Amino acid sequence: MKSVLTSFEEATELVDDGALLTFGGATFQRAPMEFIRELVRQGKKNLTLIDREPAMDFDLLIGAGCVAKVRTGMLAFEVFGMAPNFRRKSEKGEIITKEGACQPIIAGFRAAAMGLPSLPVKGMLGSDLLTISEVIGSQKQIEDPFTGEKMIAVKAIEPDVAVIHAQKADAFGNVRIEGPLYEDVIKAKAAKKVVVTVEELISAGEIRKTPEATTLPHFIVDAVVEVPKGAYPCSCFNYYDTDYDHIQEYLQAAAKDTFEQYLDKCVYRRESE
Amino acid sequence: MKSVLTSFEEATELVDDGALLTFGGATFQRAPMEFIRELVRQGKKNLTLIDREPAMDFDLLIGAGCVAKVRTGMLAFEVFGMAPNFRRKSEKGEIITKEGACQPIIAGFRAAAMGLPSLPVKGMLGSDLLTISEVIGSQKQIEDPFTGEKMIAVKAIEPDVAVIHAQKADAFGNVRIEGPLYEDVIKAKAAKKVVVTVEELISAGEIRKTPEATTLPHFIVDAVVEVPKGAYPCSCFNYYDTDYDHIQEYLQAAAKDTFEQYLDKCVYRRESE
Amino acid sequence: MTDKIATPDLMVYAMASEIENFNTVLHGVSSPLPVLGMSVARRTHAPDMAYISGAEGVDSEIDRIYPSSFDPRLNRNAVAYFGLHEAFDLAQRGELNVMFLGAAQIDRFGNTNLSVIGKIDNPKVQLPGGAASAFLMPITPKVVIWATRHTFRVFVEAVDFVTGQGYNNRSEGCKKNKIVVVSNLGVMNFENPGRTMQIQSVHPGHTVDEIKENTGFDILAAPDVGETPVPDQDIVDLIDRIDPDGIRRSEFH
Amino acid sequence: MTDKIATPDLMVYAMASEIENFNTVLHGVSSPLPVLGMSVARRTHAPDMAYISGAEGVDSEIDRIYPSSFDPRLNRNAVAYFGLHEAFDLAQRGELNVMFLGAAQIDRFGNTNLSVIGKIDNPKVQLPGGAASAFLMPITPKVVIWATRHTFRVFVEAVDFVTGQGYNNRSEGCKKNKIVVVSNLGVMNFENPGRTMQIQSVHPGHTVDEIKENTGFDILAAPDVGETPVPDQDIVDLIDRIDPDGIRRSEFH
Repeated sequence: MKSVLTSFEEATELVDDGALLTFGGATFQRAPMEFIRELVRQGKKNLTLIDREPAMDFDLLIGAGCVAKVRTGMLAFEVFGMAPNFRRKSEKGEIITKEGACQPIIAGFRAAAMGLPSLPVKGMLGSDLLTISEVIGSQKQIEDPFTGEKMIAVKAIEPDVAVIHAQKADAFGNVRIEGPLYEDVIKAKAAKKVVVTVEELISAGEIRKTPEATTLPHFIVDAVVEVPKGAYPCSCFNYYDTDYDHIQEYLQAAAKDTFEQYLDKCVYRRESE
Repeated sequence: MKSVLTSFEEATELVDDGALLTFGGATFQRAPMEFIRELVRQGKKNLTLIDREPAMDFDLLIGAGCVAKVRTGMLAFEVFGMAPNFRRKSEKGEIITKEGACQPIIAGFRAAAMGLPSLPVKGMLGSDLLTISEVIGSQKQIEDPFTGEKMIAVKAIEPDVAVIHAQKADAFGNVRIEGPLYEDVIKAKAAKKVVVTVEELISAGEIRKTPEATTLPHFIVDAVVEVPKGAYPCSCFNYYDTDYDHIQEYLQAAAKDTFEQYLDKCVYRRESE
Repeated sequence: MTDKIATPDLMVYAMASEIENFNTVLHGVSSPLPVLGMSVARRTHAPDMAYISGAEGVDSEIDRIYPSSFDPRLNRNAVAYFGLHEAFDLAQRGELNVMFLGAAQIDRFGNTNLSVIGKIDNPKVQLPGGAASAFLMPITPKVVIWATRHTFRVFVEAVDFVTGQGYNNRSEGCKKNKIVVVSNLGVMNFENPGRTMQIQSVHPGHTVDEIKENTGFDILAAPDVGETPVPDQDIVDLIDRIDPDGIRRSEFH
Repeated sequence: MTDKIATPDLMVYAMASEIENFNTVLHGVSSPLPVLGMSVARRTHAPDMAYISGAEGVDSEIDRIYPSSFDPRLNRNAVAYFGLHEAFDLAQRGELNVMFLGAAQIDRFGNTNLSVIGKIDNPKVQLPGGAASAFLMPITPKVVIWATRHTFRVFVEAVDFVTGQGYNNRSEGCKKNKIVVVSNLGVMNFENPGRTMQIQSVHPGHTVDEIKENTGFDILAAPDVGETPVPDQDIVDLIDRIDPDGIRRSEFH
């Protein structure tokens, strides 16, 4: 094992303009928000974002102008409603929206994690989402070679970088995600590079006490960055809950056309005049 | 949740003559040996056994005349050498041996666990094992629908019953496997019925304290039987180590043509005259 | 009729009633009504159901809901974690019995739209997306669609985009499945030879005619159309206890 | 030449030498020599290798080996568990660098047989089976075959059954890979245009001629054929400490 402990700046250098990214967590839970704010601060451009059910993580990057394309199963703010920047830019044609469905997106990650060019799934037949996916080239109808059953082959999704916020890791990249895992382990295995931001660094000795608690072994992790409160305002199980008030503040800013002020205050941390 | 706590006798009734079975564990680790001895005592017949790398579990059932067909990646006694009953009966043509390779067997279980009729794998090309698998109908060369890459589709393997020995479970079938999992979770999801023998019953309240430690949730488990020392002479991590002396005793009995006496002593527990 | 029961509570109860004991049931994102419905079912007529949360907990004690249906606090005292990809595998095996899904538009055949108002490549309104709809609708034995605004803009002659498959010509799968629609006005099913939407029951205080007027296609009434069953006060109290902040009412604004 | 080093120890050291630092390496079943080789490599020239055990532990402290290579005591102080199906996924991604495999027969092209002596449907000797060979040989950048009995019965003109693929016409995959054979007499590779087995080094006390006499086909000697490097005493001591019962010698009886 060798140390992959990295500074915030070095870790964000793994993300090139135009990269295909996915993030850990789901909606308002354990998204790597501070890393995302750093991507905004660094002015990353033309990113393609892909995930099953993201929320503020995607919308913030979209709102800050970092994103060219989005592919999700659903992108909204749960009971608070639509994702404001996603909706606005998508309707204006300022971003390209390729809607998927949760299972094909998960299956695409799984295919890449398994080292397969594609993976079959059921369902999808009769949905216009299948039609547009066939046009895009991400899904194809096939017949199972044994049963002849109609299946949908989903093309592997191999993100350039998967960014995951976790509770704990050692300096070598042995990572402990606590509570719900979502598809984080699958995403990490699928991606070319894996950046993990953590609430807390622990020693390898501590990791060795409960190997069954390690969710990502070091050899699939490229960078570990210590970022306490790194998921805020999303939750980080065992550390803090979602700050739903902050999320509503975000939505109000977007609704009132004061999103730039939100960015200044909460992302760039510029003094307001 | 409803109780699936079962007597040993009821649990073995889930195994019909002629059934397709797989077992938890690998070689001498956490095989469900006491359940297997009960299958012998009940005189089960014409079983088909499938697993990646079994050892004494398969050889005992074969030696006791319970088995018609075997499909494995490898069946041997690790450094102790060949599996004596498997070798003898296979060479005499008394059992049908369909050799697989580890990955296609795992992939077959995974396909069934995922609800897919088949799953692609890499490798295999150029091996005579692929040729015979194509004759048997368990593997087929395909081309990936996106890349055209040559792949091997492996037909799903859905055992009638998966029998797994675990450390702990509650009466509802929430199961904790400690230490290496092998493919036990995959096998349980793949099988039509799942029988779990456990060292120790614990309460659902205890299970609820660490849900992350539950490896099989109740809704995929059909029967739980309390069987302390249920893996003996194989190991059960955190409970007991492999009794390598006993395994050598077994091999000596098979070598000296005193296997019937071994069965009397260690399986039927008949008094020797 | 008992005291007037609020519409969200009626809907929760109607959704709970679609679950049978021993069913394996999943809810997804943004699903306060399904979470409440599943919780009510498990504490009343379906104590042995397998409850799989979108937050990944199995058979958790849902003592409170949150604005996110993935909030890990929903996993309190779970017996296990079960990831969405595992639940989807279960669905592919035919072992997920009931799923709850939303709809921004729904047509007479049960096709739902959660993708776009207008054209997919030139959206008038970019909707959030269908999540698991396109995957689960053809393969899940029972799909319960909830719709909090029963108007002719939601219950439309033809959806702008088929996100989730109803009994359409291209989806063989759905033809075997049961689809139930629970709206703020009534409960609809498709239990007739043509597999078109019909009114199964009308919520207290509403009428068949009111539903027809607010539906953008010619909706039938089932021959045995009746009134939607009303929850007892202890169930209403239970719903209130689990959702003291009234999160369930957020979709009704 | 130093003091005489026992053959199993020489083989362990030769196998360890095939691992480079930062390699991700897996061993399988019935593998005392690979376990020892990986342990030696990790404690000497490859401290940063990723060690994946067939017993599922990652980077465990191997303080002792057991008759089973899956013994969970091999996972002592592991940093993680990593299942075989996960390791196989890694192999499919091309990220498993080195694998150790056995052979009951091997031919000049590196094809191995672990399946049967005689015919597959009428075995003279039913062998245990190839385990991961057929899967891993075409897709793993470096495959190390160990063979404890270098005789013309093992190093054969043609294997009775191709379990693991060498540089055969039907396996494109292998053509890119490196195959190394470590026997009780020497180390062989295929680093020549015809991709046929050649002697890379001879263990101390043995000769090229001895290897040729004990090989069932016309084996070449590499132009730079030399003597197999001998481990230092501290490495021999390390091997002894990890295997005090001499389990590594079991394959040599």
